Amino acid sequence: MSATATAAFKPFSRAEMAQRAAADIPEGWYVNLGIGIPTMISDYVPMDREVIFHSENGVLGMGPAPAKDKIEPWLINAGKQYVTMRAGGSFCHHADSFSMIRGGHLDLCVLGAFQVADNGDIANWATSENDTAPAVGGAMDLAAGAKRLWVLMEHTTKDGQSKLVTKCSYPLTAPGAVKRVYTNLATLDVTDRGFVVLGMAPGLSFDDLQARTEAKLHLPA
Amino acid sequence: MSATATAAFKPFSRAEMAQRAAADIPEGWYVNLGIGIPTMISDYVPMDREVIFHSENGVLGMGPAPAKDKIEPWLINAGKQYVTMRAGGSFCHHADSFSMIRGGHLDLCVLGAFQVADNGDIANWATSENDTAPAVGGAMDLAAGAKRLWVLMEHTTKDGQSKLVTKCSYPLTAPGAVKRVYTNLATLDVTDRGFVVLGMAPGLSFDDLQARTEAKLHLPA
Amino acid sequence: MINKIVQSMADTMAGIKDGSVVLLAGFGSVGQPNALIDGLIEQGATNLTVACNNAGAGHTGLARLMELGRVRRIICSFPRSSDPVVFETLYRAGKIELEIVPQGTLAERMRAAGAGVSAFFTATGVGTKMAVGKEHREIDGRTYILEQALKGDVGLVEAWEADRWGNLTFKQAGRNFNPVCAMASALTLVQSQHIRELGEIDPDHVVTPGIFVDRVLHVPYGDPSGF
Amino acid sequence: MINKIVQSMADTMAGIKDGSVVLLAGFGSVGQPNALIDGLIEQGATNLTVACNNAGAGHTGLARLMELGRVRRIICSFPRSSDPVVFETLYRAGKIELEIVPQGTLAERMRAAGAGVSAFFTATGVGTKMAVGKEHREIDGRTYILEQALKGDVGLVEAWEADRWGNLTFKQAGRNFNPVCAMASALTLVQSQHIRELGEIDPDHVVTPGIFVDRVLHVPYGDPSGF
Repeated sequence: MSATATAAFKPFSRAEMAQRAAADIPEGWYVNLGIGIPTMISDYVPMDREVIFHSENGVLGMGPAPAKDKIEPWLINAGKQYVTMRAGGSFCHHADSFSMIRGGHLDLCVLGAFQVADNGDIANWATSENDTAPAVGGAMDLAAGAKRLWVLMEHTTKDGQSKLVTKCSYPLTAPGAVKRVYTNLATLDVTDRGFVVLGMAPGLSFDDLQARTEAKLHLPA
Repeated sequence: MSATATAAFKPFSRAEMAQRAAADIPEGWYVNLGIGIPTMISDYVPMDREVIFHSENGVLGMGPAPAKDKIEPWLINAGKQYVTMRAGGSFCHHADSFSMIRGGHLDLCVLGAFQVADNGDIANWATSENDTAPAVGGAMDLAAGAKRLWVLMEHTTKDGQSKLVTKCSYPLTAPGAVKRVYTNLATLDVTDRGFVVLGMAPGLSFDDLQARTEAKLHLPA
Repeated sequence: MINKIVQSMADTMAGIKDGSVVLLAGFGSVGQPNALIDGLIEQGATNLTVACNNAGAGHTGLARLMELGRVRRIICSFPRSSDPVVFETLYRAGKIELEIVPQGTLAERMRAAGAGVSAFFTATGVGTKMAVGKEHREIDGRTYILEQALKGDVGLVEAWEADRWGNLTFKQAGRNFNPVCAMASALTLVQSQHIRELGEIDPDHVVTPGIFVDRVLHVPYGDPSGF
Repeated sequence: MINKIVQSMADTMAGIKDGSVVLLAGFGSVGQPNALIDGLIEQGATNLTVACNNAGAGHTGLARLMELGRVRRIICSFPRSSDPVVFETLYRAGKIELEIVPQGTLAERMRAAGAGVSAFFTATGVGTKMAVGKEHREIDGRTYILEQALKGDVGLVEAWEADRWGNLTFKQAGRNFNPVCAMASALTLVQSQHIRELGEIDPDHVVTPGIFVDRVLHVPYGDPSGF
């Protein structure tokens, strides 16, 4: 699928993608942010809108990255970056931490992905059935366990392939799990009808977006 | 089975039964004592022989009963008696406490019983198949989970029925679990051969003991 | 600002529906949320299933709730008590259903519900009446039975300290079933002896994190007694 | 007097057999018992199965143990790292077996082993490669797969504080897999930054009670680094 000629448009930057997702998270949610771009979301949630960030390695109530001279060596997130702890945070062991995930206690998880299908399937851990040593980490637990799964990713691969597909060609992380996708081109809900476009990058038309998307897109009902 | 005429003998008192069991517990064991006579065992383990007593309600490292003016209202054992905590003790929640039991971490549990069979079956929670509201508590967890199960009980019922039987007539707590029995008449191991008599009350002969016991008794090989 | 601390018993109990499964923590009266049970009595929900280690004593608390005919079914390990007259009378009259569960299986079933484990194999109860009708399986040479997760619609919990995010600590043996009732329940209601400022509880010492807690009521009742 | 504190690495490692299943705690290098891994390298046991979240980095620690050909099989969730060259070389050469397990399933399988749960049903991995060959079951309208307990012959643990009964605390995110490795292993070996007098650790703050611990070695190594 190559893009048809379109008028000039301005894709969302990664920061804007994170910002858009952050704006949709209400106060009081317990949220796990996957490694990579999703981690940026917390930078755009103001401290006075209390959202409680969870990390798989037993950290609940993370704050922003520490100043370089305030690093606590035992305080890292699942991406193995130094973080801080907010007042009201707590530590627990790995089985307790994954109880929060697997027991359905997280309001939201945001992951990156290789592909999302219009039935909500997500593929984000291996790029081939024969990956030499695929690394799954906590992705399957998060995708299967959180109350809501959102995906934050580029709309297309570097060579222009749509990452929103009718069927994932890569190994699944979880079937039917994704509820919403934020890309550099659009925000989309995954519904019974498939992908419903909630918003687009400035200057982009619905037809432009469809041209860049393998899966069929829908307008809100 | 009624007792045959025998020479005078002196049954062990409850305190002596507890004392005999206590003498057989080596330092370093993690031990759960059931409600009733077994609880008395801890009184006969000297404080300098460190045995770590566990109670189902999340108490590990119990010490003796407190003086009346030293009662801590939140510090009770599974029998709902006030206890003390030794230095080195710890509290945990019920699922963690039963992980210790069910995960095979207790070296020993000592329970009371209605009946013990010579294959190690124990019946200690209900006296009829149609008990109106039988109360099992943690008995089945302890019987199935501890590394060793000992029983401390009278040798016979009040009306002279043997409590060491060939087959339990009461509902089982666990099959094949009991390793040793301390009664007011004898100490017995449960082996592949059945009950093996390790010791008897002063003045009692093996034949006297057999006469009071439904199950067949054996002498040590 | 997140604030799970509520100001009245009516606010604490809001929304409990008839037919709910209520997980009730406590072991005897230690760590037992007596004020919340009274609140539930007042609130009025009926046709309840109550899971609790014991089945009430005397004529107060859980026994009172049963006496009022509000409990359809009780799931417990130890229905005997110093004064079990209410339970026994109802049970003999066929007015209450009883499911007896070994104490460790009861705690583990709640923990499983909170942890996303729908069912698990345990050796407890194998070869006994508890195993009748349950799936048996031999694993590595030992026989196990399959037990199901036990989810609560409502969990009633007693804490020693709580903050506005719902973080909890417990006092000594008052911990008992409280953490598993909290994690297994869709709506977890807490009475706490002390309310702490956010951050006052050391993050390494939080026992039940606020993610498992919905509402906290300050009930500084003093010592447990009367078990 | 119970004294689980040992004085030398040799005493700590005594008795580890070839072919052992080793549960190795830590998440990156935080809460990872590096000194004990070095001790295991020195001790010499081989043909090991190692369960750990990661599969080692660089040429030290677990990576070194693998490089020496001592690890037959690795069970982990995330074999990638900043420098996974040792693992990847061995894996491509077919010299090491890999079992990939979702991180939560890995933690839960260890916890299950410690808690006497031989197997459990979880929704994680359903509909993926992880579910292939596993028993599926629908419970209350959702599909689950059966996962088995993961027992260790040996558990390697890093604690912040320990006493002579083996009670442990952990520092911040250093807790991670340590408590479940401790409870799941037949022989649990601990390196601890601090040794406390018995009774110094508040009974309400003990995280891993001594019942899950066999030997403690004092290793005041300072800060983790290099993950």
